[in-house]
Amino acid sequence: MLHNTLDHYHARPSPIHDLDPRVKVVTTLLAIFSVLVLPDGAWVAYGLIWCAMLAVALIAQLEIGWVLRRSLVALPFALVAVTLVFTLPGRTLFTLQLGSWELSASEAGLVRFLSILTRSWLSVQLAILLIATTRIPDLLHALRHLRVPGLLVTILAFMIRYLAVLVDEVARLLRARQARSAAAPRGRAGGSLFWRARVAGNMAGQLFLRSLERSDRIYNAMLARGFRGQYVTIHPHRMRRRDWTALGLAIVALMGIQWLGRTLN
Amino acid sequence: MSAALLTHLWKEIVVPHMHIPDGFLSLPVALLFWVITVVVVLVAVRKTQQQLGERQIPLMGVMAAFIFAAQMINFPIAGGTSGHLLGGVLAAVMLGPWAGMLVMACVIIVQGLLFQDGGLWVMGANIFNMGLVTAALGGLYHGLATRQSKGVRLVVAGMLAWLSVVAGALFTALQLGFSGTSPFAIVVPAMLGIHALIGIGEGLITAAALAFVMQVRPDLVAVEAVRTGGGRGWVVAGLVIALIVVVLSPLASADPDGLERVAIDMGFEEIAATPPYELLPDYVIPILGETPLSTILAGVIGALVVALVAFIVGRLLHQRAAAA
Amino acid sequence: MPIVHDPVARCEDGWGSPVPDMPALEVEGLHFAYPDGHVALRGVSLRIHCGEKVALVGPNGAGKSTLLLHLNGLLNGGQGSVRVMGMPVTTPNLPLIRARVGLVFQNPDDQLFSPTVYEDVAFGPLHMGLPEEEVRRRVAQALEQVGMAHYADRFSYHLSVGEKKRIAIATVLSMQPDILVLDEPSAGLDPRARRGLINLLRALPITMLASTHDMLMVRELFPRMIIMDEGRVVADGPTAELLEQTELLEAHGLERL
Amino acid sequence: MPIVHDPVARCEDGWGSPVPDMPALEVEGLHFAYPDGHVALRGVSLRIHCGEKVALVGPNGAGKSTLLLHLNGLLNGGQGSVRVMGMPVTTPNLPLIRARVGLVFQNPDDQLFSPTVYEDVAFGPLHMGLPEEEVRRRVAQALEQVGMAHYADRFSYHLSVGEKKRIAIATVLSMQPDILVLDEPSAGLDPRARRGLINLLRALPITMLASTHDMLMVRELFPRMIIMDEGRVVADGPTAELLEQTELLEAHGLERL
Ligand SMILES: Nc1ncnc2c1ncn2[C@@H]1O[C@H](COP(=O)(O)OP(=O)(O)OP(=O)(O)O)[C@@H](O)[C@H]1O
Ligand SMILES: Nc1ncnc2c1ncn2[C@@H]1O[C@H](COP(=O)(O)OP(=O)(O)OP(=O)(O)O)[C@@H](O)[C@H]1O
Ligand SMILES: [Mg+2]
Ligand SMILES: [Mg+2]
Repeated sequence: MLHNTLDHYHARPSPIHDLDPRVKVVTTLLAIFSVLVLPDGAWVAYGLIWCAMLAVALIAQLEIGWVLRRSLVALPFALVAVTLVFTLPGRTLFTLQLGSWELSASEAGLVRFLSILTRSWLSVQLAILLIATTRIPDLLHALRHLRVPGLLVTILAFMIRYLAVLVDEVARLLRARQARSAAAPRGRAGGSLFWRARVAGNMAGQLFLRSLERSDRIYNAMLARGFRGQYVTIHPHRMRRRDWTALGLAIVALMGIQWLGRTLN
Repeated sequence: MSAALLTHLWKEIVVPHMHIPDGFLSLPVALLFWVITVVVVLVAVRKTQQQLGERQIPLMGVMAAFIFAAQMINFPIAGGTSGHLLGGVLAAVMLGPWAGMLVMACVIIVQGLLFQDGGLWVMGANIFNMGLVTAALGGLYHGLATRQSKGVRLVVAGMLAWLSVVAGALFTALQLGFSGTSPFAIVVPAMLGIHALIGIGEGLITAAALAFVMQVRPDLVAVEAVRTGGGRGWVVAGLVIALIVVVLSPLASADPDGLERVAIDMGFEEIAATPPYELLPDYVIPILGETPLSTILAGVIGALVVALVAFIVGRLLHQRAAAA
Repeated sequence: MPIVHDPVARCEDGWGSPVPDMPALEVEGLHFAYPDGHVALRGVSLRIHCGEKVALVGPNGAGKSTLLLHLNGLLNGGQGSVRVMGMPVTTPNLPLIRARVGLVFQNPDDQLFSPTVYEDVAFGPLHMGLPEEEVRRRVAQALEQVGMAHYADRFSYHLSVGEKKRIAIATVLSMQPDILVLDEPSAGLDPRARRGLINLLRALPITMLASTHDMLMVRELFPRMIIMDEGRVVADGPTAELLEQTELLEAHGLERL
Repeated sequence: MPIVHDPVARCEDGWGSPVPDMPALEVEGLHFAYPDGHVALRGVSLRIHCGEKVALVGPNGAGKSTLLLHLNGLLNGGQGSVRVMGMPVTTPNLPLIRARVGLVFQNPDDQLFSPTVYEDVAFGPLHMGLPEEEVRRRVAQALEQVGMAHYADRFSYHLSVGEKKRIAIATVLSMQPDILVLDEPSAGLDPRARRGLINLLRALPITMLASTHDMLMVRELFPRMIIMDEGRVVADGPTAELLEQTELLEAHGLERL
């Protein structure tokens, strides 16, 4: 059930998919960083980064429409920053009459608000690009190679594996509750707030116990296959010349955009 | 706006959001919290390994998946809103604070990395707000409540869960304020107000889940079964967070300019490249309406936290006296 | 075990007036695709009369569970229509429909989410807003029907699969449904528990539709059988006759045994 | 599907010297109580020879799974002894024992814990400390044996139950065990997948002990059958003979079918 959410990745024969995952992780982090350090109102640089991102997405044969749709996930958070438009001092653009209050929008506020929004939107798209061109197991390998503590990466791998199982389990529990959420022809259905909360808590408790027992069974399965405390895996990734080239190119491009964007602003 | 649209906005936009995306925090704030978080998470990895040994891998992995899945469990409250679980206190109560922190960190990493729910450079802050703060408050439970009667334990767990949501929201708001993304005077009371409501769901579900486990597997949550030494350190950490909430939330509503001044004094304002705010004459708080309401709410929050802290300190003194 | 339910299956419309010879379930031209685009139902039509006991068989992935979930509106949104006791399954009708159709899931662990057996069986009646008296009466009666009256205070968590299965059926019987819909009722039971289940289902005088892989149970319990494959009904008729058609069975991944 | 495993089950002691007619598994007077005090085994003794395929049947809660967990030392601490290929199951021997006894759990989701099929099948050989070359060879061979060679790069969570079951068996075959121990291998499979599994198990020339409720599979696949109930072995003999003793079967919650 979760599977389609979990898999943004679709195998495609593109040079981007083929890159070493470490290169993709590092490039993504650098690209987001370079977006974040751009000053407010650096529209040209924002535009350049967006074009570069589109180019990569095209090379990777991603559906641009899908990337754009997904990139809206963080948009609701904009609500937090929208107040800037009315609180920063600056040239007044327009005023809103809300009952007895007068809200005046300032130019500086608007620029800052839009800049925050744009930077956030670009960052989300870059993160999507990473996840859409890298398989989750490769991503985990990359983290391991990039010196994230191995224990943490292994725990993450277990978590991702069992996400699919447990989310399906929750979905079935919720469905069972829904199936019995009936009403009599007359009478008020639903029960009290506390009762409903208790049922939800029972479901969480139920799930907790089952997860705990499952972790026991998994541990047994690991022992049965010779696990003795040290987690061993095959590390399949090796940096090739083209991976280094891609990384170099990306860094040069990002620095170029920074310079160009700042001088043109 | 139609009622349906309002309900939708409330459900989809306001309720779920404590996951900060990239771009909303200034780099110094984001990096500062990355540093704090990395240190704490590394300690947590080490501590849980000491306590659990080789069982750590499957247990922490499956428990993190459990919290992620449990966040989907909802129950209707009223008017189309639902109660949800964040899970930090639940994890800390069931598994101990260090394991709770590790589990929550994994949940937030996966949400950010795979689902873009929360950004990458701000992930440190997100883990701090939703994982470390909440699990540390859960640690208070181990320090104090385990020796009480069942009812008291449930009430304490529920209140801590509620407080953890409020505290997480407060830290989120403060980070946003220091980053110059939103004026303190608006973001702090708004976040606190909304999450004081959301936290009710958290409190109820946490207490009910704990009650379920106490009833069905009392061996798991018995005092001696608690896997961590929930020592005095956790009590201190939890109390500090509770005190921060109690001091800052009324302050934020009653004297919002105070925080503004702190930000300026600390030099954050230049880093964030924002000029000092000119506050709205009678500033409006989204959702909550005008200031008096948010002040009242902050007062209520303060009072509740004070009550909890007083209760806990009282118990602590009582135990000291009994032990002596 | 004594059966306290009304001796004949009720045949009345959704509002309580008796209608002779009304179909209990009517599905017409039902199409359904999951959000990921996977088409699970491609035009399913069937009609089941009051008091009939019908088996739904077919290979893994045939769409059986998907169909069952439509019967009380847990899935919807495709083309086609579903009517339960004459009522169309539409959003405003859902709470009433769910009181009419009792759905028992394959895995009893999915169905039992309360700490005690009593609370689980009481969930449906409580949610329907029935008075406490009536709830108690119904819980006692449902537990009696499945032969587990003395289990009320046990924790469902500790029960065996067979016991859990019975309780799962009780959680639905306490809502006094007109139609019992079961998804793979005999899966995971040991022979003794399976025998108990078959006897229980035989004794319940309710309209019944059960998806299953257990062909022996089909032969024993269900006079009528519907075969599904790839989202379609490929055969529908008396069990004894269909089980003779070896080719038909084989073509759809079934075995006569 | 081609079978690449050695054509005859090996009969050598734990250190590799061939011993004719040595029992592969010897359990003697095994008692076991779970930490909560529940006594699950009350003196189990049995002996299984190299190359034998034996079914372990009995009602829910008989202690079958508990016994199987003793066979590679996942549970221990009660009275009695267990010997595998002549080696006693004791802590210092555990790594060797676990390479000898391949345990397949009932629920493949508990067994497949790695992100990809490849990593899962490689887990055992890697933890045995084999060189990478050999690991790759064994993974390829094990996947070949269960007919899933092209699944190596798939994510485990995408697979159907039947596919997961096969992969779970492959994770154990890659360790090239002498004895395959299976807990309810056919549970939850549809008739077609079940048939595939039976053919696979029939073709594997390894000593095999399988706990199951599927009496038809027992009849088809296992010449010898052991009946457990309440923590004891209550019958042990040729399947065909035991299946004739209706009273015996009935007394222990079984059915001939
Ligand atoms: N949530 C879902 N999202 C996408 N596809 C799904 C989902 N649930 C089921 N499917 C697919 O729909 C098809 C029908 O599934 P369904 O569960 O109805 O089959 P079934 O006949 O009940 O099989 P089984 O005998 O294994 O229970 C299958 O191909 C399945 O993979
Ligand atoms: N972890 C445990 N703690 C306490 N008791 C247990 C535990 N696991 C099993 N038992 C009990 O031990 C007995 C034997 O259980 P076991 O799982 O071995 O039965 P089984 O023969 O495999 O049954 P099934 O056919 O249902 O799988 C049962 O009564 C069971 O309730
Ligand atoms: Mg199904
Ligand atoms: Mg078992």
